[in-house]
Amino acid sequence: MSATPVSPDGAHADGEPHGHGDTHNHGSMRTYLIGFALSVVLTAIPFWLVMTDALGDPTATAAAVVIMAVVQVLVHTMCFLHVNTQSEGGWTLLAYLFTGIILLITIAGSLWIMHHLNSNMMPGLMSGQPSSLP
Amino acid sequence: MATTAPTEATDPADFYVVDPDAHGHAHDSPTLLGFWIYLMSDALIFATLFATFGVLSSSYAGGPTPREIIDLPLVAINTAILLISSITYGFAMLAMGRGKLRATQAWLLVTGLLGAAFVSLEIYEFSHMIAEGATPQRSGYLSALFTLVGTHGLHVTFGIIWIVVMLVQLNQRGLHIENQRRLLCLSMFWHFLDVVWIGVFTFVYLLGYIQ
Amino acid sequence: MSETMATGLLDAMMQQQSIPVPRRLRALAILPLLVLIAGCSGTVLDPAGDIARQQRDLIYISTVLMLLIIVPVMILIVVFAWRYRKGKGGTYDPEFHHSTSLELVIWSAPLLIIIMLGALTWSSTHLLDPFRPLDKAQADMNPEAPREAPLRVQVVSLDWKWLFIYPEQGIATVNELVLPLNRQVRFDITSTNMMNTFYVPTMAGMIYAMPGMQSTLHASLDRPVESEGFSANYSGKGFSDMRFRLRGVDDAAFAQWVEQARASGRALDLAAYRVLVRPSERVPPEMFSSVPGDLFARIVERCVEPGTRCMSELMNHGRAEGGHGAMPPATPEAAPAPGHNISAAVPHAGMPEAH
Amino acid sequence: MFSATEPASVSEPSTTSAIFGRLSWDSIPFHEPILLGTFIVVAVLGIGILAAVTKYRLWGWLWREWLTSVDHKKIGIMYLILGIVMLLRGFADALMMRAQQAIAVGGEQGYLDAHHYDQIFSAHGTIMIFFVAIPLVVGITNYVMPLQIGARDVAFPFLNSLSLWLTVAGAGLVMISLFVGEFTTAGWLNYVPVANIENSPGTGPDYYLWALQIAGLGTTLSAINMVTTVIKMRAPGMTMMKMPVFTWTALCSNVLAVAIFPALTGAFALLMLDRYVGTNFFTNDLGGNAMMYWNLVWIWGHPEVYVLILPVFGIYSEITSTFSGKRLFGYSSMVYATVVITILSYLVWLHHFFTMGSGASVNSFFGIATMVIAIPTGAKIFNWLFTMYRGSIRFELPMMWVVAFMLTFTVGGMTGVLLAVPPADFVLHNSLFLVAHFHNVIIGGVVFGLFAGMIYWFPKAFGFKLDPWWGKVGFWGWVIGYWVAWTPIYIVGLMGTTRRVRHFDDPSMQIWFVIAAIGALIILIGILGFIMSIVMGIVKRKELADTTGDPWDGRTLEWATASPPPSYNFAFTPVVQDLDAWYDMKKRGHQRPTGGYRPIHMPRNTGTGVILAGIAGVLGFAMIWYIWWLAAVSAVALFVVAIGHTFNYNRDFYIDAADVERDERERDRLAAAEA
Repeated sequence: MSATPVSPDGAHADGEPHGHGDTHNHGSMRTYLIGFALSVVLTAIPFWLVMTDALGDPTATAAAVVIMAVVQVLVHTMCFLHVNTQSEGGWTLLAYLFTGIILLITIAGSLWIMHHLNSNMMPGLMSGQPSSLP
Repeated sequence: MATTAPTEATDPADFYVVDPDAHGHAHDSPTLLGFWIYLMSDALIFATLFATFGVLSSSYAGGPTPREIIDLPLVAINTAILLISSITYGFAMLAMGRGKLRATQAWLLVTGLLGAAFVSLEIYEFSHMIAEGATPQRSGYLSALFTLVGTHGLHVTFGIIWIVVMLVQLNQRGLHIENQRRLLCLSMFWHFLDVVWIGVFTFVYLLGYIQ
Repeated sequence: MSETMATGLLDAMMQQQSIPVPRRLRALAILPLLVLIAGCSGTVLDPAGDIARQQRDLIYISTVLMLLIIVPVMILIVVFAWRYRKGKGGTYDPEFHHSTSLELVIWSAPLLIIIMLGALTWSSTHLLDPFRPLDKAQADMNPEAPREAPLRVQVVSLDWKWLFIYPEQGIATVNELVLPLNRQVRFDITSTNMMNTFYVPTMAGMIYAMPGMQSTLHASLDRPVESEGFSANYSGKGFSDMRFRLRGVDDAAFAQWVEQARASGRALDLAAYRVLVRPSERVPPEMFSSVPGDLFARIVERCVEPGTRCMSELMNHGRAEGGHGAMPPATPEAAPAPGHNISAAVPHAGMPEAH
Repeated sequence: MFSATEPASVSEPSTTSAIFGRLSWDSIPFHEPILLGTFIVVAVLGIGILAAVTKYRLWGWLWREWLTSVDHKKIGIMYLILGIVMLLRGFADALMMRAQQAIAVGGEQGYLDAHHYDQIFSAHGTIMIFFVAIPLVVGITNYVMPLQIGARDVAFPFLNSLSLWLTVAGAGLVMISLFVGEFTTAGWLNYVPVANIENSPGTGPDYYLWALQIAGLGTTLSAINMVTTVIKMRAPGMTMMKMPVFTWTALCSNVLAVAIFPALTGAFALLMLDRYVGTNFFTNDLGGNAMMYWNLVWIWGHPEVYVLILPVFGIYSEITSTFSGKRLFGYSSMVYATVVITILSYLVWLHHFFTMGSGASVNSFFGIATMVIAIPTGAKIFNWLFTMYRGSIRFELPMMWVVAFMLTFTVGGMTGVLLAVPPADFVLHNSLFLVAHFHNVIIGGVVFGLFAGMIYWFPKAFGFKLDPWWGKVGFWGWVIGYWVAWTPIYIVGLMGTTRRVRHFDDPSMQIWFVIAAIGALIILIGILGFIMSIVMGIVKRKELADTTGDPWDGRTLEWATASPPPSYNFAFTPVVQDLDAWYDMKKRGHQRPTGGYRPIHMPRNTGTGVILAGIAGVLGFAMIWYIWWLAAVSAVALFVVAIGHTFNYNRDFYIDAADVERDERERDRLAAAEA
């Protein structure tokens, strides 16, 4: 419909190969299999940890589970969603990072605010939280 | 270059693309990027639901607690199904890349069936919980749980419908460039749902269970 | 107002160290807001309590700080717009579109103001936190010194009127708040249904009154006032007239008023509360001679009606089931007020009071 | 708990309720003279318009040229028409509130009871933000941005049409609520607990939720579309740092919209579940948490201000630069400032509920974060200031708006920073001071800029300028009216008066509200002046005509093409070499090709957008009134039409080279005739 961004010398600004259109983003058998294998491991371990209580400490288990979830999200992003610096001239990666930041702000910010509201105003009700009275 | 004085003789080619072919522009569709941005926006809807779930995650209001309602083996099976459906969708994409229509369709069908199995198990899980009195109306915690997990399930359902539509369209027109683009979008959608599910099984089920 | 003058004012302010601000400065601060004429009658600008006074002074200081940059900018806008209008003599330099030094000024001038304001914000927000007792600073410096306990007032926003419970005096009022002068008051605030804010502009800032929550506000009055308080947060049909009378009186008058309430003979029992909690508008002030000691706690915990379970009880159930197991049952605290509990049949849950 | 109002009389299931849900003759306010009068006026006008369209056989033209159009220029114009029509409705609400507050003092209760007054202030805020400000901003972006980047259309033309009609469907539901049922009484963000089913069992909050979910979907889709357009459709040579400032601000604004609307959609969806299914997200009992609703809507709410004002900052930048005859001072710092604001604006939402009691640390963090936004915003003001410096300023109407904006907005910025100081906010929160502050920023910032933009680009869209005399009436009406209307509100705010109050006890207040009401009437003159400037512009279009396509000696690419631009925007795609591309081209001795035209690939019109949005509107109406069968039917229809649309592969066509050549020759002929 219209031209892509082209730098003055006529080359594509976003460094995409010519003529291939937009259907180059298939990944390869290798990336899919690696991604799948890693995901299986990263799913099995947390389930095993929780179901057998292997660590014996809820906090440690929770930390391990969350870390593995984060790693697995990254694995999926790279191996299945093929987000990298090349795809769409890096815009998908930029959008992904921006969304990640906004997502963290939304969730962490909400939890932070609501935790303070609750602990300030339900002093007798929160889990052993004393009121914020200094 | 801003300071150069106007030259006497100027050529329209200095100002416009007079011969588009010479520039060799590929027809670069914005669809994939646009769909990606849509997915990012969808991810933020899930962020809202996750935040709400986090805030309400201990609002049992005297109702059932996570340990009383979570059936971890069932969740593990469901997780496995969804994960396998990711790789089968990947195989469909690889088949498409090689231009193999039948294989693409077959892998899509497998993916769709796995998706249907996932949704069925989720419906079973929900109906079981409701039968035990753990309804979405019972407490803030349950409202948030049903909504977050249900929204994901709804997305998977849409994915299945989309797969069905794509199977029909592949039958009609084969690996048309437009169909390829749609399959790529659907691929992102399907893998995206798997990413969301990682959050769901981690925060709702596993962390809920050890809370 | 020129920049040098404004800087001079800032210096004056810095020497002053903190509030109160000199009268001259106040007038200058309000000038651009065109409030000079209204300045004396405005309740926010005419406080009768220490907290409200500090808040007002903060408004003045911040305004002056910002005017340091706003005024020159506004003057420049007018000057440039006039001087560089087409064909009227101002130098035309179409290539003037970048100047590193100028950009440095552009970014750093607001930055400096914001740093000052930010520091002011950080300290004042902690100092004027409604949850913070007024004599906290002295208490920290000299923990042994005898302190007068604050007067406790429990505030409940109902649809659409205010209930004030004086737990130590064992009385309650509707839509009338009477406070002794020069004594710290601790308000514990909740609501039955809607979200409101408890707001007395002459005394202190506002804080939300929310169902199932207990918020706290510390304040004091230091001169006799007849004033009004209201909800600042829209809460439905009767919101506009959800007002209460505030009177600041000396100790003797306060004691006398308490006696008068005690003699009024109407008890705020369950039946009276049920009537009170029904939505109503424009309710005239009322008095109650006695009030159950646990009424406020039960309103917060949403278990006034016999047979309903209190929130803390429900939560402890959840926790006990949830795996921690070791959570002790809520410890009933002695009700600070004389009088009976609202329903002896219902087990008493933990009082949501801070210590 | 006792509820505020009597529960809805849920009648026994009957044939009527099976067919009409809770809709009945009682839902239509025959007994309320004001509403009935309004209804009759609207109905007569509507029938008149429909009759005229029928008489002059315009239905086909309307359908082919407008309703089904996917041309970004026509869609932009339709957005603007929607915004201006809804401005009249929202302003009527404002006048009613001003009149009520000016009258209702002491023993006098005024002419509006709480039920109506509460609906009016809720509707005023909802309409002004969602159906005036957003459509106007989106409309200008839609029209101008693709032209500025030298594109033929937006990235997804069909989606653009769908977005427009979804917004219209949402606006339609709000308008219907005036005559069938009621609008919400819970404020412009439909706050809980007022909007909980126990407290508001009527249709008001449901109208609100459905209207905004449908319109919000449109806004989100539109934002995705615009972001993709800027990224993918720029003319060759236009690198990011050679994009016009307006395009930059439009990009940031739409990125922000993509990021925040999910929070609003989520919050509204959860409230819908509470109201329809009986979940406990925001209820008072059973573990609900109403504060979470406030948290979520303000995660959307504060950045939304920047979604609106960033593109308007872009408009000011373009206008200042054009009319000062200079390149924008500090282009790159302007861009950085915009990007910084985009991110910072997401970090400040708590300042809308400092007084809820999150404690000193949380409050100071969000307070200081809020103030920090003043730094890039201040930098922007300085940049405009130094663009004027050593310029050659032509005080045509758009530039007058810019200067008025700079003077008005700085005051609004100052009161904003004041409100960001938490202890000051403790006395000013929810007071009329706050209301005056945000009207100061939204009128003095957004609205002034939208008028400046509409006047600036009007000749581009229609080929003639607006009538300048009436334009000045509009300008002075708004500027003087603004100050007369809002200065008293600042004052009563400092006197401790809170917002959303319909009756005051203190008689000393009355004078201020009377002055404010007079100010609102002066603003009315401003609105009428603007409308008259369009009417008189049409009447005098011959003498106000512009055949050059570049009436203001512009600097960006939209001025390189004809006015109004042909459907394909540019016969040949421009090649960009410098910032202010068109100015640069003119300086280098610009020449258009005179031959060698080629067929142009264009998207085909489609009625699917209108149809989908229409069905969505019906679905909303059915859900609001509990007409379950209709809801089910329309939900299925929505699906069928949407999926059916994907089976249409025939979505584009080529404009013949001969047609392009004819259009371009005609343009040359007109320009030559002028010269």
